[in-house]
Amino acid sequence: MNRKLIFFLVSIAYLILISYGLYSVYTVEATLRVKEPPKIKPENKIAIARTEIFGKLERPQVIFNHGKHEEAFKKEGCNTCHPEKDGQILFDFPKTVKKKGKTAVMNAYHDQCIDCHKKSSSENKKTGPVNCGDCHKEKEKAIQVKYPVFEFDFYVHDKHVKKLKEKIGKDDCGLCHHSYDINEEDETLALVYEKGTEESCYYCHEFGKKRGPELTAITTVAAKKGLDIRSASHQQCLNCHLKYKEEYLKKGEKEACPTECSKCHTGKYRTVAELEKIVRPDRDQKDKPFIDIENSKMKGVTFDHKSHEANSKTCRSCHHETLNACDTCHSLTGKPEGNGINVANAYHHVFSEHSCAGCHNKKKEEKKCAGCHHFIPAMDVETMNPKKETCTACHSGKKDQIAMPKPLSTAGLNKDKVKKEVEIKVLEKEFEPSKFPHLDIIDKLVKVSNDSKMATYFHGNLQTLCEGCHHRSIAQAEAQKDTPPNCKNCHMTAYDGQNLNRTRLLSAYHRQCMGCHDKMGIEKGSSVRFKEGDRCGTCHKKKVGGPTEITHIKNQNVAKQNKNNILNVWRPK
Amino acid sequence: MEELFTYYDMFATKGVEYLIIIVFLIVILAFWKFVNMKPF
Amino acid sequence: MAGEKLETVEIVKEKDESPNIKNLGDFWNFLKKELIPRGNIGTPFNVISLPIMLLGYVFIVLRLAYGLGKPVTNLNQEYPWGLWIGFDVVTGVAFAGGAYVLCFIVYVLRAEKYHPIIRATVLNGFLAYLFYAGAIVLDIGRWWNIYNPMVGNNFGVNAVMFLVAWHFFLYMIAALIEFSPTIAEWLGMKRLRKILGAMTLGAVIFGITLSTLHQSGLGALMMMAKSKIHPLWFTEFIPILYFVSSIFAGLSLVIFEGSISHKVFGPQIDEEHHKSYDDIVIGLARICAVAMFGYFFLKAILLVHEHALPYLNSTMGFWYLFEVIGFVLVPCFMFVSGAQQKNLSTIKFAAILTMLGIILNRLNYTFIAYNWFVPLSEKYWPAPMELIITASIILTEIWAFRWMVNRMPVLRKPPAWAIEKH
Amino acid sequence: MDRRNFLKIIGSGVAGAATGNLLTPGRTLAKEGTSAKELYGILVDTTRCIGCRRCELGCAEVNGLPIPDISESKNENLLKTIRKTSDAQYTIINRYETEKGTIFVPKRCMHCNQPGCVAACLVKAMRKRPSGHVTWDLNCIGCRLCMISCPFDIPKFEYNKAMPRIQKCNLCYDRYNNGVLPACVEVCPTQALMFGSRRQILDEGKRRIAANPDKYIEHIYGEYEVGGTSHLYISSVPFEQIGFRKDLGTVAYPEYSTGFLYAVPFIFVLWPIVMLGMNRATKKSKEDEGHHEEKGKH
Repeated sequence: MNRKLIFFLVSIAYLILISYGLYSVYTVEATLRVKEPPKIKPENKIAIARTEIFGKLERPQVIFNHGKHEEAFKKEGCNTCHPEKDGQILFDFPKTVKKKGKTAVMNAYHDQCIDCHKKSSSENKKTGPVNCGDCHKEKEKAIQVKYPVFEFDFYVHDKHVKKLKEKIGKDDCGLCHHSYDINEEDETLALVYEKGTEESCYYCHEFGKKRGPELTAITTVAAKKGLDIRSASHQQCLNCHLKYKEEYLKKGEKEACPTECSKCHTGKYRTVAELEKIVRPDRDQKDKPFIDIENSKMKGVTFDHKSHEANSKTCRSCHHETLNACDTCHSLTGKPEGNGINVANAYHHVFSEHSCAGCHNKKKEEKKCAGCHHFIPAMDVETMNPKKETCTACHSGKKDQIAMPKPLSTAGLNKDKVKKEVEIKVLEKEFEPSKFPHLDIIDKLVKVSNDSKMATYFHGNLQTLCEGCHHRSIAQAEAQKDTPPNCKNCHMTAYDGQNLNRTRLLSAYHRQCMGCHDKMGIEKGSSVRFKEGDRCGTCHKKKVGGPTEITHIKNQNVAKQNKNNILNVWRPK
Repeated sequence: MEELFTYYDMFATKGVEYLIIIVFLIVILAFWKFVNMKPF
Repeated sequence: MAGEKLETVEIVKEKDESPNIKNLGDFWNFLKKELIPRGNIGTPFNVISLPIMLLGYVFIVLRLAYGLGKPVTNLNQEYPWGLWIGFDVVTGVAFAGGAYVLCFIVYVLRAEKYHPIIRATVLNGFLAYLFYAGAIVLDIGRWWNIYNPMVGNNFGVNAVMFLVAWHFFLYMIAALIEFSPTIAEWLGMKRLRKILGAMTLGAVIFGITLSTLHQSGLGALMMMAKSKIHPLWFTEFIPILYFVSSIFAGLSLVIFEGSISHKVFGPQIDEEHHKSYDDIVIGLARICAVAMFGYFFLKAILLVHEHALPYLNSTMGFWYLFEVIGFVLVPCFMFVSGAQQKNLSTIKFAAILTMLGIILNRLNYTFIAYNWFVPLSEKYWPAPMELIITASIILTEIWAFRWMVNRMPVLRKPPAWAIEKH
Repeated sequence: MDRRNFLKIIGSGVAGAATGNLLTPGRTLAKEGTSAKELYGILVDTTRCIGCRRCELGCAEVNGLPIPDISESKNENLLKTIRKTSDAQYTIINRYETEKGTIFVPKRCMHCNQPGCVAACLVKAMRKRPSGHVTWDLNCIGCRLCMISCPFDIPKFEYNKAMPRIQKCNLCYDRYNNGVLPACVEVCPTQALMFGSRRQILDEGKRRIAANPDKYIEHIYGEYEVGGTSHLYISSVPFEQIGFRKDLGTVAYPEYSTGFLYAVPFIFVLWPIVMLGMNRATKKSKEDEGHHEEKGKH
């Protein structure tokens, strides 16, 4: 009897479990892909995890509101929390760590935070939490606080120069810029400043990817002092800012000498265009240096340094962190300082941000250039026998003079040879012939080319633009022929049985046209257009017997053809 | 540019498996006794 | 068999003189005589089962006419296999496993103690194959080609399905031979009985080998669904799991079925069998328990081996644990304790739990944990017609079972002339 | 084509059983280079596809499937959802919004070098042709194990027909035999699809990647996946972003079933012997057994 009851209850329990289990299993959502941890706007908050010390955390990280504390300790000053060393506040935390090791650091953190909180609460002031859970919040576990890197661009640089000048009456770059004399015995005297040798902070304060014996020596010292780019720049900037903040506040310039995180780390960066007007820092560099590597095969290049300054955001974007001339580190054979890259590659490497060719290729990816250029394979020194003009464009060998070709114009075009409008009839079975505004496009391209100094310089003559579409067509040869350089001259309508990879006419058109439209961001007639569902219509005007009708007809045919084949008969659902 | 190559240790679990086997061998003794216990 | 009507249990007195059949004519008359239903017809069981069966047959016709898809079944492109394979075939075969396990115990290990139930079990197994595995014909889309694996010139010898098909086919023959002495006794064919009796051991051993292979083979069918079955369930050792689980699946069905048939056909069973019965069930319970114990540890090892531990802490993980603990470990100990206290009701309850567990396990492989990541809209669950057809198949099998038990010396003692010592 | 093969099968009949078809294992051991014949396949350049769905049209036309309406209005709604190939469509185009903008991806049978569906078929209805095409025949019994065994969910079954078929892309096998390109390749307006021997298309794919390393990611989907496929994809974004599974592994799917298959003969030999032995061994211990029963009784 009793046992019967038990069985009954057990079976009920099982029934419930089964039904509930089935329900939940059926409604389970796939967990195949992991989702991004949520990012929050870093409003002067800091995520304290220090995984480089603690490794895997036992408790969730702490989202620390730095802004609040800054507000609270206005009077006391930063050194209440941050350690101070010979008048310079080092912006790291905790103030004092007794000895090495995880636990020591952890305790230091807890002591410094909690003690202070306790203290101020005993003085019954409004203060922060003292219990674990109030700082280590489970729900903030996955949150990422990322501060965008601050870019000390020319605008900011220029501003600092001016301000400091009016402060001290003369411009003293030594306030920020310094170099480290590795041979100096006395540590305190090792930091020296010498005009004209300014470098980027990254030169010494960014570790890891540095080359050359001397520099590595310097960086090791910097590393020993824990002056990576982050702490170095904070120390450098903030100390100075703190020094002058007060008096600017008196003057009523609230924005001057910012000390809050979000003031500098805005995530907003000035574009080249915005920076164009700013005067670049003068490190007595030449305007048009003549680059001529001794006993190199190529003629020298007169390099328009000035215009390139105007077209780049930082010096670093060409010179790496050091502001030396290229050939100091890149010799004909390559040296360790230059990462073993020889001078030819240093200038011509296609995929580097620092080389000429690389940077120019980046430029070619810009909307207005990419239309033509994404079809043209990138060229570097490894390209077999490039045209003579291609090299001489830069390697003129003429010292101190750059022959700027005059802007292109369509004036000289033979109007009856160069059609105003071309009709393409390849698909005329399905569509009306599509009209191709040949001349307008040329004009457009000419305009684009003329707008950019670089384009004007390298395109040279109108023929270059034609080659954007009429690739592989040689001007002289075309001149003699009386037929225009049609696509169908090379691209056959059918597949080439021998070489299936050869582009046939149909795809040649579509890829050329649509590719260009895509790259130049011309919505009309680009494959982006397919989103809106307005597809062939943009280029091919519909005609009777077009796709829709054809679909209909074909459908009937299939149905008919299937009728007499029982096994293949298809029945619509 | 795609995911890095990471070494996947296919034998990572062997140790645990052997542990389970040991546990099993011990438990089976008790269980066997339990099964063959004289019915009361 | 669907035509014939049921009798309540009524004592059939020992047939001491069995029919002597000379030619087909006699046989035909005899069969006609036997086909006539006995006893009263309106028992509740019939009243319920008969309409369901008939309805099922109608639906089967529908399925043949309109194809597999809706409205007959809910199968879709995501779930090619549903209830008919998952339950009828895979689970049904697992339940039929009792036959080969008992044959092993009785004929190979000569544990005479279990001899009284061997015939019922073999008959049960045979019918299970005939009907449940026969259900595959319904599920096969192009059933008119069913002979292709047996006849023709393209045998996919590399296919697991090929093995399974052949093993089904051969095992049915083996099971038939194992059972055939009973039929011979029923028809009173003394010579045939002798011959067949001699063939038994061979048939048994052949049968056991086949069973080992196709029980695991059913698991091996799932091997190439690696990317679809949830990692907790998919391992390279599915075949072994299937084989081991088929042992206690079959035995617990034997316990369950035995307990029922002892109620229904009680009067046919002679005294000493009745006496020994409890002992038999307890023995079976012990075997089940040990098998399940081993199975549980296999599961545990594989869980680690497949690096599947992290998945445990998820909905599927809980479902998995529920299956392994709730339907393997718990019944395992219930079996043991039941055996300890000689308490049949506990054992029966455990048996039922085990069977449920097996069903869940097999269904997990075929459609619950299979393609577990597709949205609910594309998930599969059995359609009513599917269920009814399944039910009607099972009921038909029960009817056939009952018919044979009532006619042939399955539970009751074989005729005197047939009792030979082995 | 179905009918032709069908007749062939009927014609050869049982007699054919002896023609060594049984003796040689059915799995195609196709390795490039070693065999004179090569596997043929298609290289899909997802950066070139413009989602015009002409391939769907051509495919349907050639294979006697319902012609999809690829007109503008229809296209829009269709491309909103991620579709799968169906029993009425061997190939479909999906649209994915990725970090590199809109990407269209044509999907069809991958024609694995070691197809799971072929290994799974018990009547060789699924076959890996010497030319690499994976095709379906009418002697299929419709067990649908191929659907379960396909890592890419390609074979589809006609559930709503009294005489159903398995439907999947066969890389236009009959067209190939007549020396014609597959329909989808034929009609593609941008040559996003390149037909060729696996060696050729693999080389071509690598060449394209090498030529514009910043355009493509350095991975050819299908080069190693599930033991290599004859249908290759190159893309400008990681493949999981355009609906490919990266967790399929590089093991050919048939390999997973070998463990069992190879064990079968051994068991067939060992079991009978072992059990005969047991049977013999237990013979002597008769009274011992009786003893046991005594124990069991009380």
